[in-house]
Amino acid sequence: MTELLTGLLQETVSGIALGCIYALIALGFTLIIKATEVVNFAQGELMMVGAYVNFFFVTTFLSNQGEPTIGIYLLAFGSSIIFAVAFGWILDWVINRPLKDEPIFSVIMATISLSIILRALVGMIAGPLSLVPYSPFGNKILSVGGIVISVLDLSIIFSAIILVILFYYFFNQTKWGVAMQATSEDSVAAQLMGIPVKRVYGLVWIFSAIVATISGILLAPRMSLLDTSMGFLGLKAFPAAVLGGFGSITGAIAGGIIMGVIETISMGTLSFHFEWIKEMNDIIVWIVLIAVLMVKPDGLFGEAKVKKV
Amino acid sequence: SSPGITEDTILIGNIQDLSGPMKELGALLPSGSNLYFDYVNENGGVHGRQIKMIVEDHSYNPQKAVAAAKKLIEKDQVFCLYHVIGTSPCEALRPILAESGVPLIAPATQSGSMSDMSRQAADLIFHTDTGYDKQTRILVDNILSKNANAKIGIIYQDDDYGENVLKGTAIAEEKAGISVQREAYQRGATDFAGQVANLMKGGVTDVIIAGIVKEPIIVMKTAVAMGYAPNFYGTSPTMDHRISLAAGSAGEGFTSVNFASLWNSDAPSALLYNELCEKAGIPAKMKGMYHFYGFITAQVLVEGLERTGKFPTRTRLVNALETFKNWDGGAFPPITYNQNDHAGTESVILVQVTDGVQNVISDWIE
Amino acid sequence: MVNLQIDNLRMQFSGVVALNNVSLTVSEGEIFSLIGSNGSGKSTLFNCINGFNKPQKGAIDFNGHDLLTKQPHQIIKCGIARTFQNIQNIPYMTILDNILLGAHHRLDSKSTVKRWLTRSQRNVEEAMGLEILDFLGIINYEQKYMAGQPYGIQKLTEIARALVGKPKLILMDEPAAGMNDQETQEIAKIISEIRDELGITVLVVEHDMSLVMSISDRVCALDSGNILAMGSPEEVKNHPDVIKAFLGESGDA
Amino acid sequence: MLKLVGIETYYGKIKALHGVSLEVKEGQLVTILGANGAGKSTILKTISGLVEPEHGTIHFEGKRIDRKDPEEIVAMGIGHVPEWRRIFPELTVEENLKMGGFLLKEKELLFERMEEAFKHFPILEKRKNQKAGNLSGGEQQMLSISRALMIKPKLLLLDEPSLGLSPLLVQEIFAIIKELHQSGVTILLVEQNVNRALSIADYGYVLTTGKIFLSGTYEELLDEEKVREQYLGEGKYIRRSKLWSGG
Amino acid sequence: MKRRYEDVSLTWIPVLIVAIFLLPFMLKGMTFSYKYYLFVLNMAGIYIILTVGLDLLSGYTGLISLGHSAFLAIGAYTSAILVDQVGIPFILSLFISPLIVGLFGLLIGFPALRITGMYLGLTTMGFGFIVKRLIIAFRVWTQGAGGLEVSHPVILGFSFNSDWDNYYLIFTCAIIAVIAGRRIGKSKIGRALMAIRDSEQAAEATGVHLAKYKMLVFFISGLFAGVAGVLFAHTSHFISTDHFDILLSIYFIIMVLVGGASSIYGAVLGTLFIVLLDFLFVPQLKEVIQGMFNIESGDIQSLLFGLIMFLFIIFHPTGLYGMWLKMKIYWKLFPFNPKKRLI
Ligand SMILES: Nc1ncnc2c1ncn2[C@@H]1O[C@H](COP(=O)(O)OP(=O)(O)OP(=O)(O)O)[C@@H](O)[C@H]1O
Ligand SMILES: Nc1ncnc2c1ncn2[C@@H]1O[C@H](COP(=O)(O)OP(=O)(O)OP(=O)(O)O)[C@@H](O)[C@H]1O
Ligand SMILES: [Mg+2]
Ligand SMILES: [Mg+2]
Repeated sequence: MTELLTGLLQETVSGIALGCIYALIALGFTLIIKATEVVNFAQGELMMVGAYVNFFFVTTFLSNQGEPTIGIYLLAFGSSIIFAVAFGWILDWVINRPLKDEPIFSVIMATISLSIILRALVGMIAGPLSLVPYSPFGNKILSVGGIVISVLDLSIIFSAIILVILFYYFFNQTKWGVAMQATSEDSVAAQLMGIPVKRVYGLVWIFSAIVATISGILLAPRMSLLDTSMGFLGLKAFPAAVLGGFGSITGAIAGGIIMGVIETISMGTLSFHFEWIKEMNDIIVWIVLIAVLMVKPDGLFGEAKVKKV
Repeated sequence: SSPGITEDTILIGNIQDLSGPMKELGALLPSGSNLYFDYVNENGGVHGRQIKMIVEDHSYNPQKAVAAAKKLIEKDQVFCLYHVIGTSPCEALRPILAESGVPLIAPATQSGSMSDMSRQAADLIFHTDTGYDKQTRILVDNILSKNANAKIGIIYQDDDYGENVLKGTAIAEEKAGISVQREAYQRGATDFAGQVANLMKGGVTDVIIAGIVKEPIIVMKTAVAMGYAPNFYGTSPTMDHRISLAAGSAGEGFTSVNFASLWNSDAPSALLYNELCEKAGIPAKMKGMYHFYGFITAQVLVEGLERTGKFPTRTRLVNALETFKNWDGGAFPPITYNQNDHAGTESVILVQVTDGVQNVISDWIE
Repeated sequence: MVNLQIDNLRMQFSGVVALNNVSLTVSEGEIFSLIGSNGSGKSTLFNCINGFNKPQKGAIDFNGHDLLTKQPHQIIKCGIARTFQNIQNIPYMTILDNILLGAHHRLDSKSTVKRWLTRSQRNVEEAMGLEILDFLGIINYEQKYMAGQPYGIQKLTEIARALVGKPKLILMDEPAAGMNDQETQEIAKIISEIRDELGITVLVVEHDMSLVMSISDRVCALDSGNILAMGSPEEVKNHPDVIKAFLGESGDA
Repeated sequence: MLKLVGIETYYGKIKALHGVSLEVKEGQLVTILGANGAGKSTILKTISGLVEPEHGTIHFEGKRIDRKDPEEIVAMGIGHVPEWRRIFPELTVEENLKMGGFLLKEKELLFERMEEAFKHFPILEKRKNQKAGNLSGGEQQMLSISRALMIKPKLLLLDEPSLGLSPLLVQEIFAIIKELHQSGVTILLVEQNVNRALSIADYGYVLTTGKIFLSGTYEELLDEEKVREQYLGEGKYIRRSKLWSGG
Repeated sequence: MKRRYEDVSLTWIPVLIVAIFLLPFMLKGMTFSYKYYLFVLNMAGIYIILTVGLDLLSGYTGLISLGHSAFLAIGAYTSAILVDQVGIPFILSLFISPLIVGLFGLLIGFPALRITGMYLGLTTMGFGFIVKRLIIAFRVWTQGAGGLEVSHPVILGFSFNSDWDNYYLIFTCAIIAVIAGRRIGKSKIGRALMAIRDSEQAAEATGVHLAKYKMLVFFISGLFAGVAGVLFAHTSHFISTDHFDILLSIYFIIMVLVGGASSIYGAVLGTLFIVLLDFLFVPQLKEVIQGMFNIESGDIQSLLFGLIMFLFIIFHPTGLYGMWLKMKIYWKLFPFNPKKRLI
């Protein structure tokens, strides 16, 4: 019995770590949705770009000194963030601005093609071979009462929580946060309030690129080998973002963690005791998602749109 | 003469995954093949004809593979297809092969179904590698021979690859009267905490990982993190030496099956390979088992073309390949083809990682 | 002869009581106006009749149909059509198609299948819409897309869409909002004609007192969900409470 | 203060304004009249930069503004109450008002102005924490006006502010407009309630299909038979098909 | 009374149909590798049948489906099993299998009664994954992940063996599908669907039974996808779960939108555009570019594809059909934000 419990506990902890990865990606989706109602299909690719850029900086700063030091990691991290800012800004220019007055769907399609372009471009620049990413945490492990967690996972959980708190505060407590929401609802009226709509759009794309880069940097070592297919993780984080409620910051982390825990437990204890679950452990999250949406069509934390006739 | 054959060239078609999940192999395999073709071409070609290979992309989508094959056959008029990667893309080509009579040499998949002679177009497909089912069977036998009380577990990719592996597992189970613990994962999975925990719970001492490159690394790292230390084994796609590089200390002792000699061994092909790599300036990071795999299958194809003679036709190529009898190319174990058997090699060697280096630890096992 | 009967209706939105014990009857062939200050619950009453809101208490009966048990799409079949305060048009359909949407419940599946196979049915359908367009005097707009049309045209299209369903009762929510005096007179005329020529009972919500006074048979004034006054236009207009809560001291009408 | 010269505005290929010139002097209350679809709203939208004129110039306080972004124009002190309310439905009433005061630097000022708005429209205070989208039509209109007044603009563009309001509130709105006008705000008003509008306006323009057709003070316009006929409700009944026979 | 709907299209439709049927002969005359082109056209034809149905669902009704490759899969597997294992004639399967797919459409239409927008998109995407898993689970009939061989279509004793034969079979079905799609779109049903997209309230108030019509359009969309699936299975002779990837679903939606949503011709144009771009134009361009710059990279093809699509969207956000009709306004609000008025 205790064995079952510790097993479940261990899986929950691993699930939370996995869930925080989904949460980070979902947070990226959420930011853009909140201000523009656009679902960014290239979110996973932004993350992949972040991971590659960070790898590039680490190797550049390293220049044959063997194992990188903390200083090098920090330097590379900082440079990657600066890159993310520039990258987000460029994306706003190439995607969002030309399509500002076009239907949301054009923008969504543009993000789909962007994802194709980014995967190809990174592949061409970095070459087809996968890379062995660096990690400042190595394979270090923490163990508390028989429950183990890697330091890397801990850092992921930690960053997810910090980022969620930051953005939650930003969106609910600051003028700019509310302005972003207003912009997504009616950009024309927002302009009439003096809200600099273009800057708002630019800002969310930059935020989203930063979040993506941070998650890419943290995630790459966990993926063991870095290649462009990392971008497809974006699709895996979709159900998490939707479960929490598109456009809800708390929803992003809640959805992510729920999905992560369900995934690990269903692949672990559940399938250990029920053989047939093995056959379908990848669809359990989808079944849960559909079931939840049937009851709460706007996700756990999403709110139904008001419409008065 | 036959399509794809001119005065001075033989045109062959290759369909790889250049933009999908396996695009790394899409870069390595053709490069390895071209290394050998260039060598042959420099030395006068095959009966005076230069070999030219066109590579198309299918991004691991069977439908695209069919389109690519149609293009190669109808538009580019290739003589034969060679080294198409992936089980379902290869399977999807059967109708076209049957319709057009174009042979497919050395499909780059170790699925046992490729050499099933009852299937459509089987007479046109010449498989080289030992199938997954056999590999798994051999692995299980080997584990049991070392430790009769071993509790075996297997982590498999839940698709056609895994299905092939499970086929072998079932046979081995029946033979040895044991039961193997099965853990599935989905293509593209990046987290194996659940599966590893289950293996641990099941008291498994020997784990076979039927993954590709990333999965064994993550599984072994996860196991280390959970304080779980069984013996790890892998099927042939895990024979790449970068697994041990990326897994670091977690990958120590990892044993994989190989259907050909190691690329850095002193097998004749390997020696030639390293020499040619040197000459062509192939970067060190490309060299490895996958690159070498492209090289040695090219040897099989060239031998077949040689035997086809001065006036090649597709039928003649098929007939020529069926004359292979214990042919030793220098890396593969001896290959025999005849009308009822297009399976190619049937045996494997085991390779173990010690101190981060792959070492052969067995003879050819049938 | 009672057509619509509303009894003790109460509608509450988490804290806000939008309708509080509202009872009224609209008789067949009447033009009945609802007036009231902003937020007094007029549109909510429409939504209750129409089935969009389900009141907590009360009853609505229309020609023997208990409307509260029915869904909006069934209510139109009982003969109640409506227009909206916030225009609800289909922007990328032509005006004619927008109007034919209102004929939805008049076209059965047999006629739809017939339309797929033959041409004549199409003319039959279009004739329905054109007739109404002609009635409202906007026939030359039929092939225009709804998007970008002037506000007045959009409002008329809504009315046309409600009329083409051949209802017995039509609910109009602020038909003259955003119209100038000339256009308002025009709307007043249209409303009278709807009753006189098409024989449809009209229940209308309006803030423009000149319109209300000139066409209504009876008027009901609402204030924060309660009925303030009901009766002939003159009576309501001179009711002290109505003047205080709605018209203002100057009695602008 | 505001000067439009030869403005031509298009929606795609549709020409909505055919060379409009008008002027609003500091402290004036100017009104624009015209039938449905004449282009009144388009003039306001062109001024506040929501649509760009193809030809012509707009000067505000001597500076040219016809190529600027709306947010810059707002920051220069032009407030715009758009046609058809356009409140932010998912935000609460309070948040809507805060957005109206987006350009205000001090927090105190924001709350002060908010109090002022609640004084004018007490119902808004009651609905403070409700989503604006759930408000009744008239309540939304009140919110829309209060929102634009948050920054106390120098020039206020009002597009049918009395739309959907009860007579009592229409009086209130006109009282507010008058009050603002007296306190020195320049106002450009578009209204369907022509009599009312003209009675408080210093000057009026009459627009027909994108062109200025007449202009003058209330008295001057009153003398024009056509205006009386068309807009002051004194005309004979016009056949419907003619009235709405536009495009 | 003057003829309403000056339907110019009617005059050239017969000409177009004749042209479609003559095209193979032209191709054969022009190039000796016509079979490859026919193969690509066949694929486009199959996809057209599907996207017409998808357009009714996503374009007209605004119900986003990211699971249409699953419908295609169900159609394909059902027909393969019915014909090859149960033994019913192909022609019968061409009618029965779509009905079964339609029933699955109803199944997924059920959540759509409550779920909308991108939430629905994700629900249907999940449906796609579930279907894939079920196909593998029913390995007794489907042979699991290994894939299934399928017989040639046989109608009244005539066996469709080549791309040439298939072309006529597929395009006959495609033409019927397009005509049916247009008829549906221009009738009472089409109006009701568009009303549901733009204003559910207006729809309900005019008597549209929302639940019924949402279910109906899922059913209809399933029928179209089912026909496409049957043709897909029997003309490619081999199907596996790898064929019906989630990316394919995304491509289908792109096809509809690139063409211009809520126009059947738009769906046709969009499908042709994407398929031809992907299979003919981009590979050609790649060869040219590789010849010019000597780039050796497998990614160049997807890069070109992505870039062309991207530029197209930036410069023609209203889609091909909009471009064709120069009707920019047609599409402006669609579909997520009917609130968002023009300025
Ligand atoms: N869905 C809702 N949630 C919360 N409150 C609501 C909702 N709908 C209406 N209300 C409130 O109910 C009251 C009545 O609204 P209603 O729309 O019926 O007013 P109205 O009489 O039509 O006013 P107007 O003339 O301004 O349109 C308003 O105060 C409004 O804020
Ligand atoms: N977004 C738009 N797209 C296309 N045409 C438009 C658009 N907005 C307005 N129009 C057209 O421009 C012309 C002028 O419209 P505008 O809204 O300025 O009229 P208005 O005088 O304000 O009318 P109303 O009294 O109805 O408010 C009209 O013919 C209208 O159809
Ligand atoms: Mg109302
Ligand atoms: Mg206007």
